[in-house]
Amino acid sequence: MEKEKFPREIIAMRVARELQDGDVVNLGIGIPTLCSQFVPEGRSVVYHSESGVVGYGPMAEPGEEDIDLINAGGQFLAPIPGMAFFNSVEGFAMIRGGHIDVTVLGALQVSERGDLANWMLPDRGIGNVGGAMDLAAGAKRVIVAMEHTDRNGNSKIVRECDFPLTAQECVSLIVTDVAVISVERNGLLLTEVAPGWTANDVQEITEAPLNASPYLAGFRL
Amino acid sequence: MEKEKFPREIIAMRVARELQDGDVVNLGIGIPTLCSQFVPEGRSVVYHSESGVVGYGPMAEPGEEDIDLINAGGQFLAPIPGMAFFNSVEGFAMIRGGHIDVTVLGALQVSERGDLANWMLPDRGIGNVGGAMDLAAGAKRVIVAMEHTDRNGNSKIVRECDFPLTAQECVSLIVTDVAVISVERNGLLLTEVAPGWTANDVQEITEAPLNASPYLAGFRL
Amino acid sequence: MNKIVPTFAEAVADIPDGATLMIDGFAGPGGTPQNLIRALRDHGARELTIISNTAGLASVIGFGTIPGDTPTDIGVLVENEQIRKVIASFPVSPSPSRPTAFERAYLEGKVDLEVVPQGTLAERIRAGGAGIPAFYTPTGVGTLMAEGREVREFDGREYLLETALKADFALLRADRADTLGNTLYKGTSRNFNGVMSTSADVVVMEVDEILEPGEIDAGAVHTPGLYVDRIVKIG
Amino acid sequence: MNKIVPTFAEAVADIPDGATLMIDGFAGPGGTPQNLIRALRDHGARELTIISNTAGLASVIGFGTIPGDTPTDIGVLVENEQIRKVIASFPVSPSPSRPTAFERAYLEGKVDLEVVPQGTLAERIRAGGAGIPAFYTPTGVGTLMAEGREVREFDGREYLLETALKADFALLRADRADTLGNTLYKGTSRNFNGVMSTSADVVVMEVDEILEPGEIDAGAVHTPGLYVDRIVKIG
Repeated sequence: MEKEKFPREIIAMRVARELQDGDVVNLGIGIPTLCSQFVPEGRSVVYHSESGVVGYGPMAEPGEEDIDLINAGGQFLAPIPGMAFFNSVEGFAMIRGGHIDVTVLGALQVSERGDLANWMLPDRGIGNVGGAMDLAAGAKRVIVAMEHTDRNGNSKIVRECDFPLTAQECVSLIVTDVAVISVERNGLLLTEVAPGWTANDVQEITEAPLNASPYLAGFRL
Repeated sequence: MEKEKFPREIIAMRVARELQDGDVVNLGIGIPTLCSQFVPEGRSVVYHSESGVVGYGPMAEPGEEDIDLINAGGQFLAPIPGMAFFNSVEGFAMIRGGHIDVTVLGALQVSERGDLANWMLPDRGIGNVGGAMDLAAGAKRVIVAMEHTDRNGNSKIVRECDFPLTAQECVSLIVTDVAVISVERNGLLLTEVAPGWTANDVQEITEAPLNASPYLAGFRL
Repeated sequence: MNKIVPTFAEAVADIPDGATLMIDGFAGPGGTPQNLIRALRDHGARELTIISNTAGLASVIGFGTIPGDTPTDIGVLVENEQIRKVIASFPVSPSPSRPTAFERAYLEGKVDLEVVPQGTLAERIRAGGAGIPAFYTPTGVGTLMAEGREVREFDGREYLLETALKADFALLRADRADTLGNTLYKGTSRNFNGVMSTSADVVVMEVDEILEPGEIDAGAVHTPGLYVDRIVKIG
Repeated sequence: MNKIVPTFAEAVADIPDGATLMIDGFAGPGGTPQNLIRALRDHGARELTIISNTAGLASVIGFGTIPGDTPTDIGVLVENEQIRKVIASFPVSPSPSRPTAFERAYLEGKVDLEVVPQGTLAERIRAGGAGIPAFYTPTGVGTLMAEGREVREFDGREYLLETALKADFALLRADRADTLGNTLYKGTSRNFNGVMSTSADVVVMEVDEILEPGEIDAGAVHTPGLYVDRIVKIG
């Protein structure tokens, strides 16, 4: 069977299944932003952005953009009933204070202990930390959504991050284009694989050692 | 000439002359509350209360009381244009952060270095600190308005406070029913006296040593 | 995700013995969740730690009270012997001749007390909700409040280290809330309500009016709904 | 006590060389005081330290910008060589192929940079305005941000000690202010405006509309007037 790598939308769809009814969720830039499209029916998720809004809805239609209504990625939002605005100190009090149930973030590297590196490429010598460190340290649950390997084929799931860290031991779940991996006390647990992939196939492109779950299955979508 | 002790209203009037146009002022309970009636014409003073309002006006008329519009003494205020409400953490951020130009407080004792004791009678074994310590530590200028002696005739202006302190070295001016005393680096400077009082008369009822100003005068009212 | 609870009794039914509660009230009835306090008295949970600005004043000295009214305050929980400890800035009556229920219980050794300056109390509660475990403040340096606390100098001035306060439940009073929990307080009754709403595991609000989402302007919301767990309509 | 200043030039005229300024802007033009930034460029004060979320992004990558618009950001102050140092959370372009003026100046060694996590930046500014000299935060533990910082454990978790930030001037953007300085921001443009307004010696606001006292509901005010020193109407 041909090994398939899922597109970004499927990564987002798989992550979206983790979001529970009533969860307050902060979505990072990139694949994480796509998650809101795939929340299972019947679940009502409350979106928080450190730009200063909670309870926001879909993106604004072209021509309806308002510079005073953006998310943390600079995208324009449509106004919906029930939103609340706040300033940056309040927005990060929510994050650091444990009021965000789930944050979904992209990553450059994740270590086997759940260390996250997602803010700086060492080669550039300068980086944008933004709200990443606050989210990684403060959200109740950190889910990483990313491609399994970088553009050169290097594993992004590593024994030790060599890129500058965002936070230590913060990631609880990693969803990639080929696997779903849970960060457990005794290491990484491979629980789901993309069509055509075996546990060994995933391990081959993963630097960190993986424990294959006895219940290893396909992506639960 | 007969020595006269001024009534509370004159103490408040004298303190009110210290309030400058545009000052943000927090008035304590008792004599300090009276100050707002005596602000010199042409000066606009902004009143702050840690109950959660800035820019408040006069007391509410009987029958117009609103339990949602009170000052920190529990008195009912009349609504006026330009007020702003805030919560307790914001109200004390204003105080601690140096945004209150003047606070006028009552006192049990003031020491020659400007230490203030105004929250607890040791005999009672329990006391209400309220916002007094925050105001004494945070306001840019602390003025004490009080009677010169307690009901037993003991000096309230002392070398060392023996009552529990509110804050150290915070008082800059003391206005009593017989004297105006400035707290200077080298001690207490007596600058004004009530009618019929000499510097020696005031010293006689004052435990802490006073330096008489060469410009000693009557109350500037 | 329904936050509306039909009765005050249901809203406090799972408060266990030994719980820590934040209860609003600057000192008067404005902002005090009188209905939730009465429900908690009827519920009967004991050995409670109460974090509040006062330990029950309005019912004794009429602070901020319309003449003739007899507001309920946490004094009823003291009288009902449900309280083990109070953390407050203004714990006793300003008038020694009219002591509160708390003061009598304290002097009899039945309850513990931690007196905290009001601004430090607000800031410690805020810290609990904002993920700040501790902070330095100039308030209380050189006073009884400094006992047992670290003193540290920054830029030549001394400060005390104060730690965060959190609670299992907060019982609060707002003017209006929408069904998502977005809340508006009225006037000076925002006081500790606006802070305690962020730092308890379960935040219970009694409100005069429940609105639909969108009826409160998004820019005017005082407490965003993500902080609020249970809403009970008064009357 | 007149806080209304007729021109942007007058509102920034006394900013000296070497001053520390807080300037709002989450990253896009919403909330950014574009007129005051241009006035500061024309004024020409140099050796400035700027505390801001970014170091000028919108003008390069169009963050939060209506397509076709060309917003002014603090990049113009970099290009005009007025800046000595920037304290920011998002100092460079997310796209290395489109570097900002700041990034070029930084790589040439012409400007200093302190990168601060966004929540820590907001909290440090708040601390500056709230009389808190320092606080502990979980953000940044075990990262480059911990370098040179005290690490301390509370209840079994590690935290970093962070100190307050203050400024000589804040240049801010609001939607409306009354003549007393009571201010309303619009939507997500409240961001750092709502914090920087509390922690600079001189707070300067550009606003779309100036109102009379009472036209803003007292319960809806975002920044009470006691924080605001100068107001300039746009247009």
